[in-house]
Amino acid sequence: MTTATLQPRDAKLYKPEVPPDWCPGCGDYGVLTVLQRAVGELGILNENLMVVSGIGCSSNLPGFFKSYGMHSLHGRSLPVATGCKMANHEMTVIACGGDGDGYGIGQGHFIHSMRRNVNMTYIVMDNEIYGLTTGQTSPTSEPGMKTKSTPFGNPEGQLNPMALALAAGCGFVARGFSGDINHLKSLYTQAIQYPGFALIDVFSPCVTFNKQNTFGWFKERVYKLEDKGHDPSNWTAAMERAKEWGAQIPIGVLYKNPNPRPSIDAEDPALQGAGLATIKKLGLTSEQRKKLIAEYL
Amino acid sequence: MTTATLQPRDAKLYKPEVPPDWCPGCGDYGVLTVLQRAVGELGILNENLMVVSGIGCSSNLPGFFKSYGMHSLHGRSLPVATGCKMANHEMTVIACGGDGDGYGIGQGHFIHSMRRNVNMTYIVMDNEIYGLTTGQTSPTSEPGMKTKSTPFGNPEGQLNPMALALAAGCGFVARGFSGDINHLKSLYTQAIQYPGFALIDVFSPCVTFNKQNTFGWFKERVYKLEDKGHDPSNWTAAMERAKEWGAQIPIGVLYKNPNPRPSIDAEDPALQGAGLATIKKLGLTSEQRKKLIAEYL
Amino acid sequence: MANEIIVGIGGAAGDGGASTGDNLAQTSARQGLHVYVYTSYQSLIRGGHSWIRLRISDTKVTNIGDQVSAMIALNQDSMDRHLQEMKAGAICIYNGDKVKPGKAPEGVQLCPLPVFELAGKDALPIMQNTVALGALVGLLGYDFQALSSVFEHTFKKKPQVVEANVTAAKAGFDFAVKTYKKHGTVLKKTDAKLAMVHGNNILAMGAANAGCKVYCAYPMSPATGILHWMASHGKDLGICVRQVEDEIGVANMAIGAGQMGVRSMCATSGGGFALMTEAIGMAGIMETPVVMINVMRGGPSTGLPTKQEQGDLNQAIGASQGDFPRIIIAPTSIADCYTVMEESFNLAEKYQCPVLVLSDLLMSEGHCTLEASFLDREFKIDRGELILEDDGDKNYYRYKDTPSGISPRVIPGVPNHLYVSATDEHDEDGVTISDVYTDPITRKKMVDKRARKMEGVVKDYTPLKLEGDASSNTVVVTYGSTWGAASEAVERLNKEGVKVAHLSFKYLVPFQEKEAIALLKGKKVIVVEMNKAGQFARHLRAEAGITADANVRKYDGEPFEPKHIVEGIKEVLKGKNLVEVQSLEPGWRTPHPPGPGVLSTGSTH
Amino acid sequence: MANEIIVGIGGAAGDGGASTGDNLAQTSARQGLHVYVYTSYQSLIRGGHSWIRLRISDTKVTNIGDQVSAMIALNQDSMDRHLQEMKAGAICIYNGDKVKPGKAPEGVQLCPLPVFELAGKDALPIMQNTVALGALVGLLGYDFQALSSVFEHTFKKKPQVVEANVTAAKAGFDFAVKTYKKHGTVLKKTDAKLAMVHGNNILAMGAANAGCKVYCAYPMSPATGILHWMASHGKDLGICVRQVEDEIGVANMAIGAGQMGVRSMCATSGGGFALMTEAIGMAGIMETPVVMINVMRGGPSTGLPTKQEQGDLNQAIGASQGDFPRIIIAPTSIADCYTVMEESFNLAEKYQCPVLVLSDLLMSEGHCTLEASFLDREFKIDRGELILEDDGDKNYYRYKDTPSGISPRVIPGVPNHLYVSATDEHDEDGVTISDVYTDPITRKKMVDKRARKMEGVVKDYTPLKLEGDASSNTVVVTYGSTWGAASEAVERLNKEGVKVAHLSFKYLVPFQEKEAIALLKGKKVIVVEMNKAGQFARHLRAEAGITADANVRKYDGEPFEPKHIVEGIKEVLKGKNLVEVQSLEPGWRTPHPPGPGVLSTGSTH
Ligand SMILES: Cc1ncc(C[n+]2csc(CCOP(=O)(O)OP(=O)(O)O)c2C)c(N)n1
Ligand SMILES: Cc1ncc(C[n+]2csc(CCOP(=O)(O)OP(=O)(O)O)c2C)c(N)n1
Ligand code: SF4
Ligand code: SF4
Ligand SMILES: [Mg+2]
Ligand SMILES: [Mg+2]
Repeated sequence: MTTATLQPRDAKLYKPEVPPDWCPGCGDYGVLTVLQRAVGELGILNENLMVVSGIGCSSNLPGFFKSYGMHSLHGRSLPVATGCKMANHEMTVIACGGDGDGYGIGQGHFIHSMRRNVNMTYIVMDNEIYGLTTGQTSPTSEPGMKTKSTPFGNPEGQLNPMALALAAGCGFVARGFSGDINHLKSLYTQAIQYPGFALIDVFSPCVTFNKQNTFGWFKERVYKLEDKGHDPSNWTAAMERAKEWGAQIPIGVLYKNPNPRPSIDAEDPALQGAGLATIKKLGLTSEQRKKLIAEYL
Repeated sequence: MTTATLQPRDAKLYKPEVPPDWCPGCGDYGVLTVLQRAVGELGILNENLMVVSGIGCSSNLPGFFKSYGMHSLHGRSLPVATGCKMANHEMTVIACGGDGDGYGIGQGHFIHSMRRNVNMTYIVMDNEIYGLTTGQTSPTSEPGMKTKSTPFGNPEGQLNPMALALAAGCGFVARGFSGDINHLKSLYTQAIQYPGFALIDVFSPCVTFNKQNTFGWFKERVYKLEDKGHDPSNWTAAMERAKEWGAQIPIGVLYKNPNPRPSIDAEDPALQGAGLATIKKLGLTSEQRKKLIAEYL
Repeated sequence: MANEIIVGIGGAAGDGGASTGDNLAQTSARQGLHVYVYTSYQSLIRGGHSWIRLRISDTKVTNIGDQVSAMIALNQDSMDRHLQEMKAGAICIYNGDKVKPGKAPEGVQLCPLPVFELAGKDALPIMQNTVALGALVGLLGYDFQALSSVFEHTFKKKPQVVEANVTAAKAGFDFAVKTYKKHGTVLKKTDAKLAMVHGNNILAMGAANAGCKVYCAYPMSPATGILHWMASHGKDLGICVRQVEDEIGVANMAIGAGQMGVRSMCATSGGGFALMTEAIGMAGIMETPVVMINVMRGGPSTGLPTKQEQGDLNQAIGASQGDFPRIIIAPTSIADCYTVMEESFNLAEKYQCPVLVLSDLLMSEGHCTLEASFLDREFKIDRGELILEDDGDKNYYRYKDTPSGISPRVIPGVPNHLYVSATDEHDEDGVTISDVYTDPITRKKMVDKRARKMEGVVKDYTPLKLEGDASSNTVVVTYGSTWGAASEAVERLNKEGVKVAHLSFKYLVPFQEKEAIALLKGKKVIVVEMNKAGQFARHLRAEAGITADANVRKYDGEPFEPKHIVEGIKEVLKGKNLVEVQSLEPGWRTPHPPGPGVLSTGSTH
Repeated sequence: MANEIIVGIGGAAGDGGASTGDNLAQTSARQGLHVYVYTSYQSLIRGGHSWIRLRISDTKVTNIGDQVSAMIALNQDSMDRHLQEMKAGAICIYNGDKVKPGKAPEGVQLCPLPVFELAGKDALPIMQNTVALGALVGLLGYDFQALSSVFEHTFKKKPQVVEANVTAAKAGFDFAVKTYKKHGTVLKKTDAKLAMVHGNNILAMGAANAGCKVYCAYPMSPATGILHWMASHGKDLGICVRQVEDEIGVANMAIGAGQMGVRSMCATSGGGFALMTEAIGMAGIMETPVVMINVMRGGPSTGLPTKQEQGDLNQAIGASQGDFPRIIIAPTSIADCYTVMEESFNLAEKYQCPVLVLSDLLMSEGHCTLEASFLDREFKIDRGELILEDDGDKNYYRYKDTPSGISPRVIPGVPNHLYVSATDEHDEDGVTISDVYTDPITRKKMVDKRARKMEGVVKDYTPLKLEGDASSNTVVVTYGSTWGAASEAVERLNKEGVKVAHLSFKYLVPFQEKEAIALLKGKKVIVVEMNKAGQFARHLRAEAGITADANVRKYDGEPFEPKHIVEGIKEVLKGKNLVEVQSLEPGWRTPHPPGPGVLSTGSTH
């Protein structure tokens, strides 16, 4: 384990030679570029970063990001990332994926991860659609939206990830927009530095399958919480903002717990020293064995 | 399908000959007894009731309830019950189970079922512990609580099912206490009559494994929302109440949407006539086939 | 002898290759020609390369065939990849204004089209496809009318579009016929109109025709087409269709519906199926009829989501813990997908158990012609021992221990027959015995009862039958979709004088053990299948004690072509006992940036 | 000849039978006696019936044995159920003030105890157990000191409790010795002190001794004991222990940890394992070492959560879609659970794949004596080709195509060796190939590379060895925990002059095919296993082409006793080819209210 520099580094250092293969204009390009800038700004070395995704267009991100990475299973980025953090809590762990991945099939892990409060950042590229499977309704699709799986309109209610995150006790709840790069970067750096589970839902339009929630659609609607004097330490105010959807949709930090409860990895007795993965002498000592055996005698 | 009487019926009609085998004093006895009274009061015929549970002490309930029932898989009562309702929307479907079942392993279905809004009632016997597996921490266990899986204290945050239900768009959110039978009955009847997904979280103490959240503990803390002039049509007020935990814990209807959105089964084009399960002539008509084939020519 | 031409259409996603292929298929089908289509596509939403292969024949075709003899290159990349695959007699059509031909192999006719000139300078870029298609049908000797009628049908409501297309196509048609030699193969057309269908649509329509009333799914390639069909047709057909939050929800919902007495179904691919396995055990012990389709794709794990494999047999056999009755069926062709739906729902209800259907990408996303009369058939509906109304029986036991093991099933809602079905072991009345101290006697009785149900199943199957040279001592054995390429390979070998028979399995569990032994014992058995480990060969050995003498396997993502199997069998006959064949066409190898630290990741899963 | 006594202790849950059993076991183990304990319990938290069987012997015991020859009935129910199971020479101890004896079978000594008188009127009800235990050890000819030292040890911090127990026990001891005839069997005690362990604790401690650093689980019987052990010891041992929200989370977390380079493990039972299967495929294609335990119980589905079965072999073999390397091991005894942990972690890291361990309820919740020296052993740690620090290699490819198929693994955190592992098929550098048009060549190479890894595994196994009369032409074949009862059955048969050998399998995948063929070909093979379908017999046929000549199976929830196997084999030798044996003791049949509409449902799952 090498120690992180605190010197800002060039975003290019996080670009592998193979370029992303998302559709031209896909919102995920912005999400990726800003992430490269943000970790550079924080000076985190490539080898100290573990980026974990599920499956989806958005979940292809680790392949376009120069660090250690896992492109895991659909819906499972959070438990995989939690395993990574427990195994080596000295690394910076970033989980990412799509709205289907995180809020659909991954919903159970989503709620429990926030409750568990592992120190990691979770970026959801929320395009209100299933992109990779060519356009079916997602949990964040708007009611009535026509998709390949709902040709007569989506009959289900729309999931509100911000409200759920607040209700689940998440200490850092933010929303960004891939169309506003600089604003998004500051959300990333705050999230990574927050000592606990941090969620950033990013509006990242699918230009191919979601003809409803387009860049233009979001541009017309999003406003910055900072501009409205929102107090991110106020949970109730955050919940009120979380409910806004329609003509006005807030982006920015909805909630940041001013007194973060310690993250679970920070408190785990086994994670007080070096990362478990770096321990070289494995197995019980003779004393440990003798003590354990004594319990059975 | 026989039609439901509207005549109140005796609760005894819902008691099978085999008595429940929960531990003496278990909170689940109260939950069961009241349910028998409530369906009797509503005059629902046994054969028109489908009671679906998962796995857990609490999930044994259908075996002690005289109606059609499914004692399904751990965490899966909601999708199973949804399938039942779609197959025969004329029946009254009640899902039930424990806190581990519904809020732990079943968390994903929990959130999505509320979003989906199937017309059914969901009763969670919340004892803040895994009873059947002899006492491990559950999502609703209090932080610091010592259990067999957390002998040094539960390190995780406590899940707040009421807040989550509100955030997930549930139209009927209530909490009861197995130690207050009459109050609980009225929650049941309201929930069953509510035209959409209705959640009742019931404090149902595990007298064997949870030595912390006992009957006495709850008795000291619970207060009735009705007594405090709570307005169940006010979502924001409901959310404030939902956050209360400690010296004062509310029971009663936290939230009842005054303008319920139509349940998904009520709107599904396929569910406008008799229950699908009662249709006797199966298969496509010749005209239907010809029309479909024409698409391929 | 059949006359046939295999056409390859190459282009990038978004180039319109797919609709060009559809139009060609339709044009052919409207002249009574048989078509089989398989598309190798890059799982990118835009860009990338895709190669649509249409095998067109004047007799029935069962597979994708192997030698492309006409191609349309919609872009330079396609030209560069595929020209070298052509053999003498082939024609290669392309936009001469944009695409540079490579050096054509001996005897391959290069047919550049002056698209600018033919379509006019203002034409949309997509018109190059229409010009090329016109040229192709001209060189194939089609009536132009056949093509123009497709445009008329497709764009019924847009006469201008029809006109633009017809004009461009006609220009290509006339130019080509005037300028180039026609393709040497002449296809015999008829007046019959054939239906052009995808396997997924046939599975969906088959389910509808079998009375399926509840369909649940979570999108997953290559099964998503079933959901799309159901979603767009459910409203008209009275089928309740739900997209659920995950495959666990899907399976449990389908079972809940099945338990209530409707015919219910769900479909997914391998990874989603893994998530369904726990619920399959529930259907097993509750004795709930349900049909679950697993459309196999390249594994393991996310693997190759847009590629072909038959690698999920072990998973289907091992789905869920413990022993319980299940039926596993793998349709052998797109047409068989229809029949299998009829059979699956009947078996599921008759034997009150989950029926697992193993389709695969080749069939499900494959596209072929079928006779309309084959589809327009009323299915036999056998619901088994089902009680829909109160029959006055006051002693109803849901899990009655009967001689057949089948206990008459009452659908919830019927008075006086209340029961609770549990996933715990239970007695005849459904009362769980997991709570009693121990009851080895009831336990054994109930396990035996359930197991006994499976004894009758094989009698309901279509008996096994040797194809090819049935008298031969060498038998090629396949399962599921490999039937198509293998049956043709065997036919070719037979024609060459190589004596081989072919035995194709469709019913996997319970297995036609006795028949298999009768047909295979003492013969030289060559198992041909599309996976690395030889899952079917293992199954054959496990179920019938027959050890394959040799195996021909493919697991490179591309489906078997008859030639692979012919070669494989020849190698076997020369003495090899394991031949791992592979697709080696030059176009089928895409170099991509290598080197340390150079990462890229995948997409359509 | 071994001297042994099987003691049964019957009572309701909450009657304190379990601690009485523990005390007896401990008392015996402290005198160098060997003990094997199995408890049949009703899965109720309170009430119900439980029957603890302790087999006590002066030589090693491998199984629960079959004839109870001493019992303590803690309540009337126990007396009513079990008295008739006793044979001549047995003793039956009970509280004469409360329990009425039935008619004792010929030669069974009834030993009522005047508990009121002996323990005093004010004694806690639980003291009846202590009195009875005192009486029992008296009649077994134990030194009283051995028992009192156990009380002293157990209640170290509560001298009053020690005194109360010692007094009560002594009263029982003296009364019994004075009043009744001692048990006819005399056990030879020694000075050795044996450790009394549960299989689950041994699996957990084994993992710790093998260097496991991350353990995740979701509670599920009969695997929960591993979680409890880990939770209480992790803090001291530096193991990170997480109870996760479900088994999907568990498996994915364990794999995430394994990928980072720690030795990680998880455990569950069949239904939870079903939920883990998708992730197992991920570990397969990512080549992540991870150890996953499935403690089998009575299936299918929720089934019989507190009963024994070996029914999850198919599930382990079929876990997840497609082909990928996996190793499956079934320990054959509680002691072997320890060794298997050493082997599993080494194999997982050496071959970079998931190792699936099939334990079962009999071993995991079973309880037996082991030598302390056996446990106090440093494990060999072989981490395989693992790179923990930057080695200057600038051309590192995570999935390098090596001759062995094993690609050196770098743990994340090491500079200059960055890689992304994907569940999509990928090339040597980890770059996914699912996004390219098609790449059959790379695809085949990578599948072959992964498959090749498995070629070496068998060499790392302990070779197979015939037990019993190795020269015999009849071989009894078992897998996993059935070894215990079968080895004794074979020994008994050999003593009776029946020539049979025994071959026990522990390594299931990859299979010791060649060795199995060498040892079994041409012999009469009798497979003995604990399930209905004959999953292991099927596996043997599938992997080695050996068809069992006969099968002895049990699937009634209660474990094999040697007598069942002896009987079964005798039936086979008389000509049967399938013998389904069953536990028929009168106490093992609990009638419960039958009749229509009479429902009841189960509970400990
Ligand atoms: C278990 C499982 N089910 C289904 C799929 C198919 N699948 C792949 S990506 C995806 C959804 C993608 O949507 P989202 O997560 O929103 O990502 P996006 O493509 O929109 O970025 C699905 C359903 C899968 N890979 N695994
Ligand atoms: C897939 C699966 N995992 C684990 C279990 C074991 N299990 C049975 S019940 C239960 C938890 C019970 O807790 P809860 O749902 O709160 O019900 P309670 O017993 O407290 O009423 C668990 C973990 C199971 N049956 N299935
Ligand atoms: S399909 Fe949508 S989400 Fe996927 S890459 Fe294209 S634009 Fe982006
Ligand atoms: S263990 Fe707890 S929850 Fe279960 S029956 Fe007993 S008291 Fe009730
Ligand atoms: Mg999306
Ligand atoms: Mg509970």
